[in-house]
Amino acid sequence: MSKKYDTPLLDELKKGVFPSFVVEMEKAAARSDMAADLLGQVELSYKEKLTHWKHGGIVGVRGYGSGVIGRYSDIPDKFPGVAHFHTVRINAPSGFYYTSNALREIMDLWDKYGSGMTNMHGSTGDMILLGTRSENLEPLFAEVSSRGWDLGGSGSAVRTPSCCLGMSRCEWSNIDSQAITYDITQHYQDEMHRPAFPYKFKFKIAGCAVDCIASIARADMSVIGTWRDKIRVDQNEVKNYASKMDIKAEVVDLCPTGCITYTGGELTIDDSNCSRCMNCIARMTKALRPGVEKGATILLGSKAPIVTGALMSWVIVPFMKMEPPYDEFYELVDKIWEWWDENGKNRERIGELIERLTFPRFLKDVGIEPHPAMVKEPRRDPFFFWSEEDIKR
Amino acid sequence: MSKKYDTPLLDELKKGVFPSFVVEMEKAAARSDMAADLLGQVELSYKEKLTHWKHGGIVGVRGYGSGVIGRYSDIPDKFPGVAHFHTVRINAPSGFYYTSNALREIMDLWDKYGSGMTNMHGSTGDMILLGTRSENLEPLFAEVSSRGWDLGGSGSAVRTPSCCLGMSRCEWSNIDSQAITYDITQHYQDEMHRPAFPYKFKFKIAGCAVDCIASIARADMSVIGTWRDKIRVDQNEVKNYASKMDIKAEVVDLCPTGCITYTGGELTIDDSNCSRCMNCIARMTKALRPGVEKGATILLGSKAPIVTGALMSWVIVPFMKMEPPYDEFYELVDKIWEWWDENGKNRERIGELIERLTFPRFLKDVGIEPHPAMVKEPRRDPFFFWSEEDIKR
Amino acid sequence: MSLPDRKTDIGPPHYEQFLHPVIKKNFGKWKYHEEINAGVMVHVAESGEKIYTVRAATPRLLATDTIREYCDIAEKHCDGYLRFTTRNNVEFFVDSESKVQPLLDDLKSKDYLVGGIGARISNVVHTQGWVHCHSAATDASGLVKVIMDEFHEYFSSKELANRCRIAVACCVNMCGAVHCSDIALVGVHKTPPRIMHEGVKNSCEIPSTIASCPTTAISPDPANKSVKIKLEKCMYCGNCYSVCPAMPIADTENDGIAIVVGGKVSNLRKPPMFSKLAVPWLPNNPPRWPEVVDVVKIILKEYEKGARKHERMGEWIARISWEKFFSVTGLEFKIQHIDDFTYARETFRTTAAFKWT
Amino acid sequence: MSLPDRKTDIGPPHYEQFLHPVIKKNFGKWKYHEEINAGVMVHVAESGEKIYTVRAATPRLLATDTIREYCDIAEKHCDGYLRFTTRNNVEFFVDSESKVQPLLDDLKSKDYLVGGIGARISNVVHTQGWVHCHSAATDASGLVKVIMDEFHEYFSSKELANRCRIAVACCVNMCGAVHCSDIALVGVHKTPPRIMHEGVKNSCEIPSTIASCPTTAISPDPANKSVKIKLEKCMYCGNCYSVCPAMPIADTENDGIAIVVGGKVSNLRKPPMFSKLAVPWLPNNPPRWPEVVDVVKIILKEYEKGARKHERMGEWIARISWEKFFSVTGLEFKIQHIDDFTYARETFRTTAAFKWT
Ligand code: SRM
Ligand code: SRM
Ligand code: SRM
Ligand code: SRM
Ligand code: SF4
Ligand code: SF4
Ligand code: SF4
Ligand code: SF4
Ligand code: SF4
Ligand code: SF4
Ligand code: SF4
Ligand code: SF4
Repeated sequence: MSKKYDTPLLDELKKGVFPSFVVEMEKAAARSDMAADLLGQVELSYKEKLTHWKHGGIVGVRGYGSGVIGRYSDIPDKFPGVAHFHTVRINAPSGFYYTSNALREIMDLWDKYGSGMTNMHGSTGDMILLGTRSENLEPLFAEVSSRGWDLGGSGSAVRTPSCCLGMSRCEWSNIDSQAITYDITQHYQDEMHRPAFPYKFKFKIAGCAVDCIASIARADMSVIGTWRDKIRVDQNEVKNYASKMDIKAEVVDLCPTGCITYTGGELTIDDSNCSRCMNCIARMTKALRPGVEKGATILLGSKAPIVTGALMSWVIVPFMKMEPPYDEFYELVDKIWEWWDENGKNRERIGELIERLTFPRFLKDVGIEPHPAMVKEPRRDPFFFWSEEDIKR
Repeated sequence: MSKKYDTPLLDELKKGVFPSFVVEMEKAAARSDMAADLLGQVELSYKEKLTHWKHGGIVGVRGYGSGVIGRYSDIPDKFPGVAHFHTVRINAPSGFYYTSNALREIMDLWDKYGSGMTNMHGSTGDMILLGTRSENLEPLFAEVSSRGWDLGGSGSAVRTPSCCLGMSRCEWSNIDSQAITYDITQHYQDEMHRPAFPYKFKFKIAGCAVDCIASIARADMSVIGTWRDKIRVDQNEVKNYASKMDIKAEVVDLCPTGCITYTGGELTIDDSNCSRCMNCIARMTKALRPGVEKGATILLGSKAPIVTGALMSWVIVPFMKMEPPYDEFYELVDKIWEWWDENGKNRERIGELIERLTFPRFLKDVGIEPHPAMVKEPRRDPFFFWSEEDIKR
Repeated sequence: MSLPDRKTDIGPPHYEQFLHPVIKKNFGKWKYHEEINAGVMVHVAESGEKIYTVRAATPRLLATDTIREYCDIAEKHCDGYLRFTTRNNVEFFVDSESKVQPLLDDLKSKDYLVGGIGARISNVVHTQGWVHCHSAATDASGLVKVIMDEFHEYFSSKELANRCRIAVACCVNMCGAVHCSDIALVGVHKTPPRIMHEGVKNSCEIPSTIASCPTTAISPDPANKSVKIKLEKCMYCGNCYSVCPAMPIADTENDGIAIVVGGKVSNLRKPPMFSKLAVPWLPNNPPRWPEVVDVVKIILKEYEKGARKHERMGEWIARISWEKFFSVTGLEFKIQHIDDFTYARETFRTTAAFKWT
Repeated sequence: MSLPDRKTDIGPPHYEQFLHPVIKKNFGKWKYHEEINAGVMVHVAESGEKIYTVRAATPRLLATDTIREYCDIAEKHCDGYLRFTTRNNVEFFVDSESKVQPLLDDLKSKDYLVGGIGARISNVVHTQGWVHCHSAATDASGLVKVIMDEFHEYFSSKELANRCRIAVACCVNMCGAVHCSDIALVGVHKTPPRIMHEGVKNSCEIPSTIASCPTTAISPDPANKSVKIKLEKCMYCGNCYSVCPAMPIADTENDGIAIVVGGKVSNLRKPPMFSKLAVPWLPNNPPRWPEVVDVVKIILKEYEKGARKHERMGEWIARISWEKFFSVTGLEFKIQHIDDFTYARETFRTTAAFKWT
């Protein structure tokens, strides 16, 4: 198929070593008029330095309030192929593993019902099918769901939980991040597909404090694997490393708590002072391994900067065993949501709400005991509140 | 004179090694009924665990709006000696140096007109004469002022500036903190004695970053001596220290910028990376001395926690020569006050005002160029303002 | 053509069915890994079994045909197994060393950019931009492309002191971990929204529009049954536009790119850090944004030159100080660098100890 | 008895007239100093001249007779020169080593506590308390006395890792550098002010009383021509009482002492630090506040045991972590330790890296 539009500006982005998204759009355009018009409209945006999308209306599939992002061109007359250009969020499998068969199946359906463009993956972790018309949503959904796939979250709902690859291919994972993610996703299908919250709620699960899923920066609830006991040290392997690296410079001196000593070829860790930052383990993965009493730290609240500034998640439960059926975990989540539901304003994320009503109030209301791991440092100004039971009458 | 009241609780505080304030009160009580009644009332406070002072009214000396803190007992019938118990703030000489003659003169006057109790000194740096009656204020003032002394500040005014002893007895002082303090005090006599500000304004001047006057914590404007060039190193003295101390542990390893090297008995400082924190100099005062291009860093804003939390002063001018007649300094202060006067609410300190209207706005209005030394780190959330001249129309 | 029966609330397929047999067998029993080169690593299980991972860059915005091509490769070399990483690379698995080179050769013959493992620049986490979002102040995919064209060697071979995570967000909604990235580009507006009174009247809920503004710049305009904006209060966040589409904020000349640096999310050595502002605004200059590329180049070069082994961007800056960051990069320190937002106070320099620059 | 003519706005006497001749001559030309012992140091000028300083504790609250006694000593040993330090100690100067011992002997014979120089506990910066302030939640002088009775050896002989600066403020107005001290005691209230409607009506300005409340807990009470307080919003700061004396807040059973630790103002090594809450409340138990003394003892002992040379309290805690501070001291971590004030967010633990306790 010959090119529908001249795209001199985008053509500049076919040059260079890195794989080109323009080539991708052209590939899709060769099959799909929607993709062809996408190319045309994006070229115009490049020329005018302006987006040409309209804020989406409410579109979706029957019985679901989420999973589809409505999108319309603001110049549909010029580019009728993108008059509707909704995205469909398909819940990706935990850890983003696929077989070619599974992928092909989805791709075939997408060529049938959509633009042939995808994002592998969206920032939240969905498989994003980019661009289709309202009338195609139902048939597409019937086809994918009948084959075992479902939509992800959007709107004021639980968003598609995601995780690092965890135990599947990483020697450091303290929790089965994939199993947990799968379980949470199944457990909260209703909360995911039928928005009923003040705002979005994201879960991200990392197997260890390396946090390869960036959970601490972009999940309302971050679950990060850790251990309670001692780093396991294999002194023979320490000796092997000694010939390859400068253990003092790369391990001992970079330990943030200064709890490692290395003398006479032996490496000793004062585990009572270790903060489990993972640096030493990452440097000497053959010699050092996380302990065996495993679980997770639960952190709450991160989000992007709108409205009062970016938040990172902070510790609310220092240690929780994360084993099926995860009762303790779900109980906690449910209590938090109940509180959010009661107190949250529209479009107020949990982190913002806690900030507004204060962290101590959150802890009291939700019934969590204060713990020094929750703060970097205690408060400075001595303006604290007391309850009736603290007062002598 | 026998004891006017039984003071069993206070008597407990005559025991112990540290000099006792109760003994002091008794000494004064031996001469003064006011002091005797003070003892009685304080004993009652110890018993009841309650203060017995009333919020002071407006008392003072003619033509001055400050320098005296009014204070009245709330049980004057019981303790008539402290029915009035105002304090008089005498502006202490810079550096708190005295001769015995000068002190005796004041003490004699105080025995004549007051309770015989003092504070040497108040936290702001005044000599505090503790406890007199309204009718004694004028004569006392006539006597002290005729002898060359004056009152300090109080209320919404410039408060008595104070300083470390600086060049008088410290080898590290980069500025003549006493001369500067004296000059500021003289320059702003009117602003000190006739409150006309939104709230109090304090100056504290330290000769170096050791800050022996705690200026960074408790002065609206903190002036801290520093240098622009290189630390002077005497390698011979370095050698002498080598035999007495562990130079690596106490100097090299404690340098916060890691800019010191010590090899072959030579100590080298990469001054371009030195932050002038003073640690190395304090450790090896015979070998290391501040540079010779001296001046001060000006910081603004510190105060106690009421109302929005404690503030420490922060950098507004990284380097200013501090030499008489201090024109640049006074110009800056005047511009800041003008801005404070225009914008400040009642009882709003300069630091709080800047926080409320923002630091960038302060810099623009007052005409100070932004400089990276003003911040620990740049802002994080990309929500910044632009002016008309930054916009393409 | 009848449709199959739809199912609801079944969730995603279980991941286990997609795991390579060696991965499945050694699940949770990995012992260590070794980085063989920028594009290949091996994980060794307690059982002694090994899985070799070969990683290649993707532009994330993928045509179905490209994904089919990945499938072809996976079928040819990896029994059909593959995965994507959290930074949008594609990974192929083989279970013996001998299978690695043929796979690499195949990828090379198809011009794949293999790499991204270890202390390098990996793929750029990014967002929709002009390709799909109404809120975009710039394009994301284009910026990713020009940045990675420039730095591809740091993906496929050259090493840095540590990982350097780059991210792009097309507006301050920041749909990515932009706020905690080593280097991030953010599309920003510089002018307040324009109010289309007709549209506001007809299609926006006025109270929620007013409430959406973090700086309380918006107030009712009863005459027009619309709203008005107090211009000097507006920080161009676009939050009102997300709530009320009749307040478009995009501006062809004044929209641009801010660069923030020094963030991280990992807990190694130093706790996670927010990115901080390096450059408040550079012009939106598609298709190849030369001004942006130049600045990123300067920052990266200084990091490369100055950072000690294992230091992330933010750790390097923390060590040398922000004032030195500005002096070594030659970037101008402007009034916009000084915080005036929620937590401004905590960024003021409350010490007399800083470096001369 | 006629009074002399008053003068105004003359400022303090010029300090120069009070300087010891050796100090005056070598002003700005000091070369180095040496600490001879806890109470004696010598400063050596470039000229080779020396000034010996002998320091002794004062209770700050001084009777004129005591000051005359200092004058006697100064006249006998120091040509009449003396000074006070920024922490309320008194200093005597002699210009040769031979004059030091007689001075010390004299001080000793009068039971002076000589010391406070170097890495020790110096005098306690403090405030008025029940001796003079209407706002006091506790007494300051009494607390200073009992603390220093307990730790006098750290003033006169024993060394610590570094200076340990103790401060006392009798209310949250904090008339001292309490908010940046190694250890500080602060008098705090635990109950809201009581409103004396008659008094409010007659002697307070209602708008400024309402405006004085940082938490907007106060609102008008038109019925009483007075104000009312929303109890759950009041943080007992006493700010309203400073503006309106008819709202007394002092409470004999519930007022008490909070202990904050880890602050400093010097810039050496680490930048200045705020003190942080160690204990939110201990009972006000005059005359000797045993509960307070005990806790300070525990904190100081752990600091003494744990700190490395030159580490201030805050540096020691930063190194071992706050969670370890609570575990080594055995102090209870309570809900009050968690910040809910202006900058609360910045104190939350945004990392998974912390120590088990
Ligand atoms: C598709 C995706 C970007 C991408 O290219 O990958 C995306 C796209 C949009 N995001 Fe996002 N967000 C996406 C991940 C994120 C993330 C990252 C994450 O989830 O890990 C964030 C930051 C973390 C967070 O949640 O704060 C993020 C923070 C936002 C925000 C700011 C929310 C806030 O509370 O600060 C908005 C604004 C809003 O909610 O109105 C937003 C709004 C949007 C909207 C729906 C714009 C809108 O207001 O209508 C975008 C639709 C674009 C489009 O045309 O499809 N998006 N958004 C990501 C979702 C794909 C997926 O499901 O996998
Ligand atoms: C006497 C003195 C305490 C002492 O025992 O030394 C003192 C005593 C009072 N201070 Fe203070 N302040 C004294 C130094 C300070 C300091 C320290 C300093 O100046 O270095 C501070 C902390 C730094 C600061 O300025 O923030 C301080 C912060 C306050 C505050 C809180 C102000 C704020 O903005 O946060 C108040 C409350 C007020 O202004 O209403 C206050 C109010 C008071 C009042 C006037 C109480 C009142 O509201 O009437 C006290 C009178 C007590 C009395 O009965 O004499 N005093 N006050 C100090 C002054 C003596 C002198 O002139 O040398
Ligand atoms: C495959 C992936 C997880 C996944 O589920 O997809 C992954 C996999 C591994 N990471 Fe990661 N990380 C992955 C995203 C991340 C992220 C998240 C992100 O970039 O958004 C981070 C946090 C980055 C940050 O802090 O901003 C991350 C920070 C690390 C670090 C810590 C680096 C540091 O010192 O700060 C290590 C440890 C190391 O190797 O030094 C690490 C180490 C590893 C190891 C060696 C873990 C292991 O033992 O297997 C894995 C292979 C190394 C590699 O890729 O170089 N991985 N890694 C992700 C690959 C993304 C990519 O395509 O490049
Ligand atoms: C006399 C005095 C100044 C004055 O104008 O009165 C003074 C004098 C000296 N100080 Fe100071 N400092 C004095 C209050 C301070 C203060 C302010 C305060 O405590 O409120 C501080 C800041 C404390 C803080 O950070 O909280 C202070 C922190 C220091 C330090 C830094 C300690 C540290 O490592 O943090 C040094 C340097 C050193 O010797 O290590 C120092 C060093 C010195 C030297 C050695 C300076 C010199 O070369 O002469 C002086 C004698 C040593 C001594 O007293 O041990 N001086 N010194 C003050 C004596 C107060 C007292 O009676 O104890
Ligand atoms: S977060 Fe930890 S467990 Fe998960 S992939 Fe990264 S290093 Fe492995
Ligand atoms: S995990 Fe981190 S804190 Fe613990 S020993 Fe290793 S480097 Fe040190
Ligand atoms: S602040 Fe500096 S100059 Fe002043 S006395 Fe202290 S050490 Fe000396
Ligand atoms: S003054 Fe401080 S920063 Fe400078 S060299 Fe000395 S120890 Fe290092
Ligand atoms: S960052 Fe902004 S413009 Fe980009 S996808 Fe997210 S909401 Fe849309
Ligand atoms: S762009 Fe942001 S700050 Fe400006 S009016 Fe809209 S919501 Fe308010
Ligand atoms: S701290 Fe409070 S009670 Fe003590 S003197 Fe200052 S204002 Fe008065
Ligand atoms: S004590 Fe403080 S918080 Fe309570 S009502 Fe008074 S001013 Fe408000």
